[in-house]
Amino acid sequence: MSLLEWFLDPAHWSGADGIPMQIGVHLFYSAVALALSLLFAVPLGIYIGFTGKGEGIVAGIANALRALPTLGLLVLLFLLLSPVVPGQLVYGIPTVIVLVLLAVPPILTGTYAGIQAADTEAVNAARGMGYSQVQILWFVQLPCALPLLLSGVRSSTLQIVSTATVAAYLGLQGLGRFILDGRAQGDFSQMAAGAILLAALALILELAFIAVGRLIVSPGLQRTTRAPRKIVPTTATAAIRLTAS
Amino acid sequence: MIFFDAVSKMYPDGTVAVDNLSLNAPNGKLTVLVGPSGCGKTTSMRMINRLIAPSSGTISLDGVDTQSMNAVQLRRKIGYVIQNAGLFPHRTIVDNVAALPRLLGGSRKQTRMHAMELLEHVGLDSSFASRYPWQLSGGQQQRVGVARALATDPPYLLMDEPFSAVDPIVRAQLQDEFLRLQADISKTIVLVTHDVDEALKLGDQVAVLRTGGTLAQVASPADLLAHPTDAFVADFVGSARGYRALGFVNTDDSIPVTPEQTVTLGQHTSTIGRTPSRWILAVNAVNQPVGWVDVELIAGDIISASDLNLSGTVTSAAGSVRDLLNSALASPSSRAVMIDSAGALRGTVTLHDIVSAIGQAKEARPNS
Amino acid sequence: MTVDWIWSNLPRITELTLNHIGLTVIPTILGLIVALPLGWWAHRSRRSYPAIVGAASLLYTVPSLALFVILPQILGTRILDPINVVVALTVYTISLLVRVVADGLNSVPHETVQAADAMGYRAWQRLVLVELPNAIPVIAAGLRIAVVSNVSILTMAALLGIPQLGTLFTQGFQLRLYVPLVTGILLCVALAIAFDSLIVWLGRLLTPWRQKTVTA
Amino acid sequence: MKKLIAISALAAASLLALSGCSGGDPLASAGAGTGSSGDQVIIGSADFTESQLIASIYSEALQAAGVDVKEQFNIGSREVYMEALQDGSIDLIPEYSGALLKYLDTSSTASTTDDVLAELATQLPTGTSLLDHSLAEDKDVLAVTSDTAAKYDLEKISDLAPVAAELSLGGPPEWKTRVNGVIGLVDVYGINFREFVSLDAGGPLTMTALTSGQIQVGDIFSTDPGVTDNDLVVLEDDKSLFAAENVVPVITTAKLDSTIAETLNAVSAQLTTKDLIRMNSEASSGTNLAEIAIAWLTDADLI
Repeated sequence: MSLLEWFLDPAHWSGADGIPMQIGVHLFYSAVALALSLLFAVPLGIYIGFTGKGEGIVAGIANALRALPTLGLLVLLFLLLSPVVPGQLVYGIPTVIVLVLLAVPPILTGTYAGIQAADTEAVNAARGMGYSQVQILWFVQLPCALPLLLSGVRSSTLQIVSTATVAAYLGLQGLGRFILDGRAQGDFSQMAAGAILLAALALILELAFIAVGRLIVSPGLQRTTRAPRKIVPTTATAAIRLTAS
Repeated sequence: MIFFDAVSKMYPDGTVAVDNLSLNAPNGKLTVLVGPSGCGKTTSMRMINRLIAPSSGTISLDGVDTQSMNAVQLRRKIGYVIQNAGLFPHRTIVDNVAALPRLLGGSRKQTRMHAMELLEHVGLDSSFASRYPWQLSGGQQQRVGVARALATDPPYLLMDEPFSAVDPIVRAQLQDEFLRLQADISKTIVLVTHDVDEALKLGDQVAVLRTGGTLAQVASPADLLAHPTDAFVADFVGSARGYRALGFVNTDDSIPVTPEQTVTLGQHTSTIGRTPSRWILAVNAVNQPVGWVDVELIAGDIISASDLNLSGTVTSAAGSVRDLLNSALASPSSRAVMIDSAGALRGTVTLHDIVSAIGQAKEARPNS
Repeated sequence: MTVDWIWSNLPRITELTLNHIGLTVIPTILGLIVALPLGWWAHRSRRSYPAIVGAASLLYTVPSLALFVILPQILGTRILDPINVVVALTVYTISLLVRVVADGLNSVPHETVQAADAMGYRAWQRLVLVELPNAIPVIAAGLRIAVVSNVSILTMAALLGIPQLGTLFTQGFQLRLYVPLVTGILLCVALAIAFDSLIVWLGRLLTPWRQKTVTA
Repeated sequence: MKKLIAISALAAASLLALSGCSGGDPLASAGAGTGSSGDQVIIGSADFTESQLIASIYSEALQAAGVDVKEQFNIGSREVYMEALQDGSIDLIPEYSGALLKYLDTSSTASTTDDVLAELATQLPTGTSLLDHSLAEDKDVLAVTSDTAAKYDLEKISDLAPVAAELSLGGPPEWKTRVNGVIGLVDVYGINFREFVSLDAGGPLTMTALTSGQIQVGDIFSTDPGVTDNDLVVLEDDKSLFAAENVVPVITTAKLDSTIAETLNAVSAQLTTKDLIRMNSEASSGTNLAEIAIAWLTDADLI
């Protein structure tokens, strides 16, 4: 069966293991992991960015997290949790934990780098004008941090969506199913279809992020008319830290 | 009135930034804190709105100790302008100006309208209102900074090197505009600068601080130039202080203004009569001086723009003796060109007359 | 039991670790070699920057497992050939580094570039002698991320039976043994830290002028 | 000077990397190719412990006989490693006769050891050969917990038919499309489970899913020590869907010589199902597979 035929086969578009369902499950796990990551990383990032406390430690931990092999961690967590966690959760929890560990560093660094990169002059001015700490954070630093924060969330999301495929290794549904099953069944079309669906999903999310960025980041911070030459090394490095991860 | 009473600031590492400063910044006046870097001028200023806490001593606003006030409430009474304006990059110009009034509960419409007025007041076209800070030049941003500081109409204004980040031409322009604005609004202002010329130009009162955070002298600009209290202040105001002091002496009737023979551009050389010297002043159709002409070197039969020597300057009748002297020195004819408020020629003053007028004035004031 | 297992499997662990090092370093270096001209191209042409960088970034979203398995079809290689893993990791490295190289070259101060032009450097001389050296800090920062990611992604190849540290994960899992799992994870992290430090060290060595400015 | 050091260090690092991975040899393999080079025999295995265990026994025995071998274990499912065998990525792999036959000929109905092996010999891909089979057998079996067995009164697979709509079946992903898997259960037994959950080949996922109630019926191996450990009930294959599953080496014919044949046949002659169960249990307690293999070979007087 060719790749095209695989896609055209109506059987692959319906049912509990059809494409729409698998995309839905995939997005569900991704969304849960992203939400948890945001819940954890954004407040922590704000705290670090605002107080400057623990930046070194967090940067180190973030880098170490990046080095943690997803597969090993997933399997270890499964073995550790399987005696204590009942039912379906024994597959879901390790998956979500692994995805969260993966997603936290970019969001965290994006948030605190964004807050620290907020124009110090503007922050000073706000303080001098009589903005309270909370007001400075809310009205000046956070809006200014948005571009970097968003780019952190963007790379986290792409990482989550791409890595959520490993959930299939623990028997969970999602787009990883097509890839793993396709391989186990020697069905190349199914596997390639899984990869294509995933790349398409990532592309759509990427475009969605660009759109969201345009919507919620102030045009004052989107210097689209300026040439990209004005990148100083420090911000470039920060940007890499975010995009790559 | 902002009053410093024996204020000191010592940092935990033992550095003394400000040492026992007592100073009064009177209401409606502009007090300049000036001094070399490390003299504690910025620290002193930032203690007023409690961005920095004094180690000892008190600062009071119209008799109320600032320590007794809530820091945020205190700051809202005091406008604040800083070096690079510190505009909020994510807000449009008009929203930058309207930011604090909005925060204090003003309606969107009201605060924006007021902001537009203020922008006009600081000389910014309304077309700038919807732009973002990065789309403005440094000078324009600084104007917005001033407008924003005035948005809640605070009685006090603190200005931290407000004009230092722009080029000299724009700086002079901003200074002039700001003096006009202050004449209008009469805020109680403390301004920090490292530029002694700016201090002398803007200040009603200038406080010179020396390294180590002690106050060297507080005086009016003229006094400071005429009577520096010690070698440090004398050195700081500069060796050109004798000449600078003339900037605070107004021209008066004691200086004789003589009518000047003029020519106009396009005039035929044959119509020029006898001239008292080689140099003759050219004016335009409304009698505004445009340059000097060397009668011996006119290239053709007609006086054209290429015949003009443009090195001279003009001085207003209301200007200082320094401006007058400068005009005479700059002019190829050694005559200062004086104009009226419309820019039309009033006459010229010879260098000799200016110098003798200065000499007579000094004799009349034996202290100088 | 922990020590026993490690001790009795020491030759195997060593072999897997060496494989892991090779399969990480080679793609990283190959990726850098390919990313340099691509990044330079993106840097030179403002118009193609979004296209090149965007396309490169998109490659990163292809799941590693899928790439490992699809590559033999594209390359005509054998399905268990480690070359597939090398190519896949090279692709990821390129994906990360193209933007980094472009941004690194963009980060070189305009005045420096102009000065080189004014002194009569040819375009390639300017690139090799002025722009690239000055872009090293940024490129090194990107390379650190690439190599650390590669250490981690490579373990996925265990699902295909390519021997490297990830093999300890699948085996540990099948046997329900924690020791190989934890050993594998720790070795991965240790390798990542070692590569990371190596690049930091090389970066410093290649940019002695930066140290001077720090101490001055 | 410093720069020179750095550049040489970089160069040295790359060289080291190139040479350091001679075990995996990613670059060399591009030219020379994995596998079919010279006399080296590459031994593969499926992605479950027992397969690796038997492959280890083959490996140790051949090494002792002076054959140059290379291990490439844990490749994946039959669908993958048979392809690897045919494209020359591997040369030798331990197989299970019935499952291999069903893979090669989905319509085959042979079930006894002899029938299966006879048919298998005709179906084998060209260029590959079977060596002697062993008596050791490891079948796919459907297992349920004793609670489930009691609840639905299950003894044999056909007992599942009336209740299957309420039950989930778990097994390796490839089972979904295999004749001796979901397809066969439908065709031969007429059993349609509520759902099929892709897990692993008789590994910890399936066992956990079974004991935690995630699935009610699991495909596990008859040699799995977990059957007794977890008090599972193995359902009798009353319609012989799962044929005889004797362990048998499959080898690339080109690599086959008398030393290899004699060595592996000697292994097959002694390997029993009991051995497999015991060795699986040793493996799951953490003993090195090579050690288990050597111990068995020593006991069997083969090395």
